[in-house]
Amino acid sequence: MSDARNRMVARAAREIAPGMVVNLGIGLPTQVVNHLPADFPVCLHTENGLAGIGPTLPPDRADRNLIDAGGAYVSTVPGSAFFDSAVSFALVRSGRLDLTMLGAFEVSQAGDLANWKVPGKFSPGPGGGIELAQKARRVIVLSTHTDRAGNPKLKTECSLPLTAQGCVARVFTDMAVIDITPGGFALVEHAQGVSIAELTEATGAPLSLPTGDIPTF
Amino acid sequence: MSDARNRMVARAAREIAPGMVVNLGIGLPTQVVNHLPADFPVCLHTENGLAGIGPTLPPDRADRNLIDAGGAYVSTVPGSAFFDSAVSFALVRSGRLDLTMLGAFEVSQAGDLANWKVPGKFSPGPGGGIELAQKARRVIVLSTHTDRAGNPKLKTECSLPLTAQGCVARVFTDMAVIDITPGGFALVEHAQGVSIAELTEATGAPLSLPTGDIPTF
Amino acid sequence: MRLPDKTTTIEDALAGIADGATVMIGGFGVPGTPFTLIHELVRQGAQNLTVIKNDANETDMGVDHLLASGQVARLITTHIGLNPRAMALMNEGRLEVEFNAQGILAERVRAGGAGLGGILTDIAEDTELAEGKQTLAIDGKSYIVETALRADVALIHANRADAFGNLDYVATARNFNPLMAMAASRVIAEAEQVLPMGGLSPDDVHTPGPFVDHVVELTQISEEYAIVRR
Amino acid sequence: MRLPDKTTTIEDALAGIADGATVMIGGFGVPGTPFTLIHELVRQGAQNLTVIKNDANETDMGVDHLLASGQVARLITTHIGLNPRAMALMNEGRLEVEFNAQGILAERVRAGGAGLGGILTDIAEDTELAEGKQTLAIDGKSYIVETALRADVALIHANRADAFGNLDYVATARNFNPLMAMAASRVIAEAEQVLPMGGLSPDDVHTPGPFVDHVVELTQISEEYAIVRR
Repeated sequence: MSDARNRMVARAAREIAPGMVVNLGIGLPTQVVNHLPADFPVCLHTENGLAGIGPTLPPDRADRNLIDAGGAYVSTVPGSAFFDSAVSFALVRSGRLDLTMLGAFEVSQAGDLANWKVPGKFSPGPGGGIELAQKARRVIVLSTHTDRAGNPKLKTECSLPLTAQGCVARVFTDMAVIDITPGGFALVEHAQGVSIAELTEATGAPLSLPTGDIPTF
Repeated sequence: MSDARNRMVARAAREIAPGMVVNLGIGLPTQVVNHLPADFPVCLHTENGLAGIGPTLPPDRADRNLIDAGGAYVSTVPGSAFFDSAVSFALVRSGRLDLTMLGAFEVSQAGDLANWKVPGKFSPGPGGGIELAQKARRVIVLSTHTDRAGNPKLKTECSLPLTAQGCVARVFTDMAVIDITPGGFALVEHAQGVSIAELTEATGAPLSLPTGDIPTF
Repeated sequence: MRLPDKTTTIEDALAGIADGATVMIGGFGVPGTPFTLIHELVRQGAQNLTVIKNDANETDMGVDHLLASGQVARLITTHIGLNPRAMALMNEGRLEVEFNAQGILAERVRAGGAGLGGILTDIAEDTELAEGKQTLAIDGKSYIVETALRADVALIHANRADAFGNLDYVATARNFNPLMAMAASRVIAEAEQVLPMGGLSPDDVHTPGPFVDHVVELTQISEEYAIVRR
Repeated sequence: MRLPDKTTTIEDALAGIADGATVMIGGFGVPGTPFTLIHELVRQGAQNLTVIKNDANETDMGVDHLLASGQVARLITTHIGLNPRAMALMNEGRLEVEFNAQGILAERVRAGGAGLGGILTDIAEDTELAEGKQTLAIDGKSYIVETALRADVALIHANRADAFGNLDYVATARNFNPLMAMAASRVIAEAEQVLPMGGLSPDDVHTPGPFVDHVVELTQISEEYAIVRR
């Protein structure tokens, strides 16, 4: 992982407050947990039926029946509980999930999220993403700032099919931390070595800047 | 219990086929189980969350946490399972309950059942009776033939608020076994010592008679 | 990572329940009724409550104390036949009683706990319980719309708990408890035994900890929990 | 009273599944997928199936065998991203795929198992998944009507079973299994271990026996059930 991405993930870990129930999506979000202190009081949820995820295990120590929703072999902690898929999403939809961190294809300035379908190209299906995006009390996106072709992922409007409307509160990228506000994208922090001009150029919608010094990560 | 009622209950026990899942309501229906052989293969269900009811226990041997829906202290058998109230009625509504035997205030010739409310006099609430009556694959009523005042409980139409419409297949009383048919009440058997004239007199709707000899119980 | 500790005192667990609150209470008859939490709700005295419970217990037991103290304005239930006070208050117009088919009450509570708006059912379609309810057709068949129920507070009786709020129930004391434990903004569980974190097998937890806000250990099992000798 | 014995051979358990049947299959990825029952369904050869399963497994595993044999006309699912064959068949128009939000698929199956007509939800309300679905307002808020799903057959993978069909599941192999085990006319469970009647604690049964029709003991745990080394 690049240094900027690593700092972004470490910065994102500070979003997790003690006592929260948190669901971390596949990819970058999963890495966030590595930046929490070992005894940090948090309950990690995975939608395939576990509250209280423990460390990821290598194949030779894994349990064939114990995976997270991304298919990684995980473990339990003291106080973990298993449950079925209906209970797992009951927890999400009824407001017991304090925070989710998700990947994104696109995020709009209104906080719309698209992350499940590229029509005609890639349609794996939504999995549990719609409910996580729509019902977690706080939704944070972790993503590269641009796609592989260099096009902005932060846009005035999503062009891809939506996962959920107006759900995203904050975006962490390798270039910046950006809030979704009633006025659109608002810069909170920028990555070391990334200029405001570069950032504005790489963002597909207006980006409002804070007054005064802008912190870096 | 009167001799006729006892014979009725014994006769009703023959409705239970091997392998059935059965719910027996409070009162006379609960007695039916006493007339099955000790090793009869049947699963008794109670709506407060148990499949596989074992014998009733006296207070000095009872478990304070183990009752049936009527509040009697019961026990388990090998293979019993406990579950919550949602699962309990999922079982009933999805067609897994082969048979229920219920009490009645009134039964109409169309098979309508009233057994939960006497307006202005007694309104305990329906409990689980509506779902049992509406969704068990076969609904049998066990009741006295007439009420305490001697009025017929089997009527052309129910006058009391319904539990469920057209649900009753067969009625066992202290005077007769009567089927609900498209043509109304049809006599199947009559109690020893009860004449057809007495039976017709005590029944509040036309009663069709079988051809040939009428069996007694 | 470790899981947070939710054990507290019964006074703190129930503190601040407002007048007019909706309170779900587990139990079917004696088994699963949180008698100790109910006594504390009486002591703290919140008024004008809507209570959601399968039944009204019996004289001098459980919900009957809340009826006697006049704290209950409305009762959403399935059967109150064993509580003469409940039936009398209802007949006198001093207690509003809403009857539900028992499994439909269970599903409405579960729907609230599952973040749904409601369920569609044909149960009670030909009865007075269906009167005034919305209906909707699917493939030509008509269903009644039964709306989800949620509460401000749920009072739960568990057999065992761990400090994170994982719960199990025993025998027929389960009944409505795991459903109500999903369906309230504040879920308070009394447990006959509180175990260290990890004391319950993760496969045998009946209510997962994330649903539970407060865990109170019972210091004694009072007479109300005992065998009823009628 | 004793409880009836439902143990049988795998051949008899699946015999007579008709062409055009709807088949629910438990599992989320490898855990909980009834690989052995799926092989028997391939062997017996019922065609034109509608399969309801969370995912399509991976190449040469589980549902992929049914896709390879051309037995599946329609797949109701949430995510098929790990199965290239499923995505290719869908893109070629040879496999009809209906995507659901994962928890909504769970609720639709559960609703079928609970004898409900459907559920009301706001999930996916702003997405293409909501297109063409009925809506209904409760207290001014709009909900989507998600219809209940039932199947002719459910194929279930359990950890342990007793002869009556009480089942338990282990770890994340639970997932959709207990829901689908309620929602089919014929429920067939493969179990890693079949215990004598009473071998499971009544408090720790995950699927009560009355929902289950046939119990098949696995004589071996094949490679498909093992750790996936990518």
